[in-house]
Amino acid sequence: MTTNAFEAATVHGEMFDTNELVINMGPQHPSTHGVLRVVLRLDGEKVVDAEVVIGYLHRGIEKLSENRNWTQIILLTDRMDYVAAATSNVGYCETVEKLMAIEVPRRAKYIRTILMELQRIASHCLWVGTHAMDIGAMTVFLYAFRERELILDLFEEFCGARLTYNSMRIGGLPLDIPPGWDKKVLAFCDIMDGKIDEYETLLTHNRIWLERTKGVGVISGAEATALGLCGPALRGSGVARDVRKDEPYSAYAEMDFDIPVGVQGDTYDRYLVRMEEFRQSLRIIRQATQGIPEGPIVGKVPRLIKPAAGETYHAIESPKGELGYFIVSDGKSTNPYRFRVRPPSFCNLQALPRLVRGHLVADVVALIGSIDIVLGEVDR
Amino acid sequence: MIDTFIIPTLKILIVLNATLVGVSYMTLLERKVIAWAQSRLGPMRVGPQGVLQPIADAVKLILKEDITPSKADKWVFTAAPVISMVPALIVYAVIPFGPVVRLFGRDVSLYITDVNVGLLYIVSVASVGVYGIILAGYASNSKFPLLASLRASAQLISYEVAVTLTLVSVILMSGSLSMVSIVNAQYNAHVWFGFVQPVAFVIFVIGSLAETNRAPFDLPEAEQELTGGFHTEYSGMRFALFFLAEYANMIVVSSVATTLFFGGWLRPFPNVAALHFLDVIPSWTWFLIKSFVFLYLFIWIRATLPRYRYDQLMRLGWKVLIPVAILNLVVTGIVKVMLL
Amino acid sequence: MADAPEHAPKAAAPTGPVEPPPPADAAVPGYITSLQNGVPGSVTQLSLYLGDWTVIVPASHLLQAGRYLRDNAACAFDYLSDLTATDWPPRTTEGRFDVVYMLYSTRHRHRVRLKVKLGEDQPLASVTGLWPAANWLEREVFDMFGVNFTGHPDRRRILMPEDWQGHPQRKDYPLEGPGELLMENPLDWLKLRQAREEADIE
Amino acid sequence: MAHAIAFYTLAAFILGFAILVVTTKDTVHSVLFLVLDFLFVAALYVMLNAPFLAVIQVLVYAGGIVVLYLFVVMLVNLKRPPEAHSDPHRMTKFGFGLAGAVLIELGAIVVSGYMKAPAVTSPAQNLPVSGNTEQVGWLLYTNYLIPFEIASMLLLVAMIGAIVLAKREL
Repeated sequence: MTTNAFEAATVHGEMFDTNELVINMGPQHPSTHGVLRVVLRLDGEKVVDAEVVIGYLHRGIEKLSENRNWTQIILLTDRMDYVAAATSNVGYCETVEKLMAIEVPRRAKYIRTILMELQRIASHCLWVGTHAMDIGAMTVFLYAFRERELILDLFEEFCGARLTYNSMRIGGLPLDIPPGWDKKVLAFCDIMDGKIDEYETLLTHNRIWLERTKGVGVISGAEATALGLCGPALRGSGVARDVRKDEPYSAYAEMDFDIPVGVQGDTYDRYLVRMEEFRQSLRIIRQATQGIPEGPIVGKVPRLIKPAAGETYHAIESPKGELGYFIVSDGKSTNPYRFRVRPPSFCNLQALPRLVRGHLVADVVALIGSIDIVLGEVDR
Repeated sequence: MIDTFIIPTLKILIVLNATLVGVSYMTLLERKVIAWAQSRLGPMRVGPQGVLQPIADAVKLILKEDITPSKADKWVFTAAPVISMVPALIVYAVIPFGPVVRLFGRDVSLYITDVNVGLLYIVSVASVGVYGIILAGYASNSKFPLLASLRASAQLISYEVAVTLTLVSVILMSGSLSMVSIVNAQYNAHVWFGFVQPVAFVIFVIGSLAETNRAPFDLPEAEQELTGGFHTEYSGMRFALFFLAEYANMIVVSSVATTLFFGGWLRPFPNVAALHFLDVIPSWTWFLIKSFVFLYLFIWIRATLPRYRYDQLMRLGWKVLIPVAILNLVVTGIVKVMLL
Repeated sequence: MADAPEHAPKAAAPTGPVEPPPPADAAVPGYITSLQNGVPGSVTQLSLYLGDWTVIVPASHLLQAGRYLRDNAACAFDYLSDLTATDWPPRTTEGRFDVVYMLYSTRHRHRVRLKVKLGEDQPLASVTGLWPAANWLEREVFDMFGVNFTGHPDRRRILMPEDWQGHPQRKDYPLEGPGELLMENPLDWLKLRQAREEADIE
Repeated sequence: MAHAIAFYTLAAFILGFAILVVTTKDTVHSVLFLVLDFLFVAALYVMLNAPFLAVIQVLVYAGGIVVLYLFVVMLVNLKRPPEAHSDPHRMTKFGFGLAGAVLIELGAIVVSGYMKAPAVTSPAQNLPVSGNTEQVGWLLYTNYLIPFEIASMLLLVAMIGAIVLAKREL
């Protein structure tokens, strides 16, 4: 929210300027994936420069969290990346567990892993649907939502909610999995296998899809790293950076999976990386579901959660990228002294002006889709 | 009196009404077909299987408030939807739905008129339809519609060239510009032109997708990029007119494709006497069936393909379709001269 | 806001984070010793807590230390994963802010945390030249804490509206309401709100 | 009789729109009146039994060329104040003089036309083909072949020139 952008849109935006056209994309726009505003400076249809204006969904979750007790915050983390709420829950709980040195039982770790990977598939479903829709292939959108629905059903059975789950507790889980749930998860994996092929049939070798995504928004690995891109957007540029492998958390150390990386660093590679992540996630879910150990689901947690004074940073791999929590406890009050989220969408969105420069208006929506942002997380 | 005035008036009324009803049911068909492609049901609430949905839509659109933006060019803003609708309708004047038939003891032709420049008439009237889109974009006094109208005019003009060139190859085959003569020429040639002119046919289909702003060439109304394109600022019945014009144009294009490439009202293998029993089905039904196949193809493509980008669209038009169409035309001419 | 002690947290306000020095037997990682040798005076304090190494750097040495950590082959911290700040209003001697840099090396897969202690009006050199990723992160810290980054290419508010008063994540900023303006002059705030509403209607 | 009424009505419309084209303030409106004018001229061609010419008139002028005009007019800066449009070097007297000369020339043509014998027989009547389109084609590729070729050469040159001007970095 800046005067610069505003002035650009009004003062500069003389409607019939033959040199430059300033276009305000959003905050109400069908394909900015929320209340994102992009001020585009166009030469014809070519983007000369872009400015991203955010903050429309700012709810001050960091500030709020500093005034809530440690358990209440779990609920707030749901509201950040609302298409992958369980992942945000886990990230927060693990950070607090690290602060309090709580040992989480293996069973809880396995179930968390399953939930997070289901969540990754759900989030990627939403991504592939909206990304394809932005490029005009609307059928994929409905196919992907069909499968996302199955995951939401699984979540509903597990915790009763479909979007904002509040499904973790510090030290473990609130509930054990319902009987037979693991069978359903495995059945879902079998269904999903075929459905991924279905999306790929519609897109991967489609000539129009190739033309629209290949060579669009190319970014080298070094530049992507410097710009702070994370998750599939970074891996699409060939940097094999995945928190699940590099700094294993939950049960990922015991899982066998691969990290797909791209070569060119264009939209198509980012697409391929995510498509492969679908399959890797299924692989992890299968391993974890078949190997859920018996045991308790909550570790030894004191009745009053009040970590000793100290600070820590803990990151996990959310579907969007590195989701980090930096939490400072003063050891005196029952709420965190400082609660900071490192939102992957925020850091990815930062690269948008760099990616769109020199491309056409139509590529802007393709690129917004390809970095996969959730505005709830960008603005917090 | 009856022959010169009443019968033509009746024909015009029938065709107009049938077109408008057809257009509104086209929207339902599209929603249903796409819904089936996407494993959902589509409209189901109004009437059994949602068959009354178009009527409900029409009522809704008529009752909706017509908003004119305060900074719009009011006259042009109002005229634009009409300008795009009228050419879409008057094209039907020369489309032959069937041959001359005996009806109530009178020879009645199943077309409104047969002018000897019929095909050119269609092309030229269609070219006027561009104004609706350009003016809508201009008059809205808004940036997204303006960008969309620029895209639209560039797209329509470019693809018109390719489409017209394919029409010329058909004209070479038939030796006439009259729509009725083209169908008769296919009867005399014992083959539908679609089979002798496959290249022209493919270019025609691609070009007509682009000319009717249909996916994958629906750039002027690309919702994801231009928030709805040239009709962003339109609401109510004016918006509906644009919508109807698009579907009316689709029907026109399908009818033209049927007439030029698939024998119009002719039944399959019109010269094979053994298939004479097919004549039980009236000629206009054959025409409608064939047109329906094209319409279905249009919808199918929309459900399947992503959208082209503006520069790719232009490249396809100018660097692929037009050269191929010219080549096809030259080859057709040479073959025609050699054979005669 | 600093001069509004009546709104400062009541319960004995903490004066800073616990930065336990590493135990004597802990092996200091190579990149830290390398930094200590490469940029003398850049490490004022070391801390190890829960396995995270924190290096406290004086504000004057931040850019040098950052460049060394990024470019030195043994360190190769090419990825700035996070940049944030913490506010400790009662801490007057070392400055109220901790500006924290989470660094990561995609090559060596190790992490380090840099921390700069900063007074309220003290400027801090921007690290956007080293890690472009810092651009928005520094803007957010500026927006939320009012840390003055010098040499930032585009120093504006990012999440809050441009005309917002105050810096919401400071500890003395009230949790609810429109901020210090309401606290001090409620009538002024009402007038301002009315003016804004009228501007919106127009 | 009906023919005459139709002719004069069309002529009135054509003249009316032509006046509107030059008097309207808004350039886009003026281009629109030009389109209407072309459409009525096309109607006139239909009356003169030249449907091919009518259709081509609509296709080429109304549907093609004026769209490009509209393009240009929409894109140039129209929101300038009226002072910006007035040209200090405008040669009003010269303009009126030129217009007068053209008017006299037209008048002379009309008058000399009346003086001469009734119009020469239309060449179409001696052509080996029937049908409007065929006749136009026949004439174009026989009697008027050289002007036709020259015209197409001219257009080609113009097109190349336009491309060169537009794409300097080609």
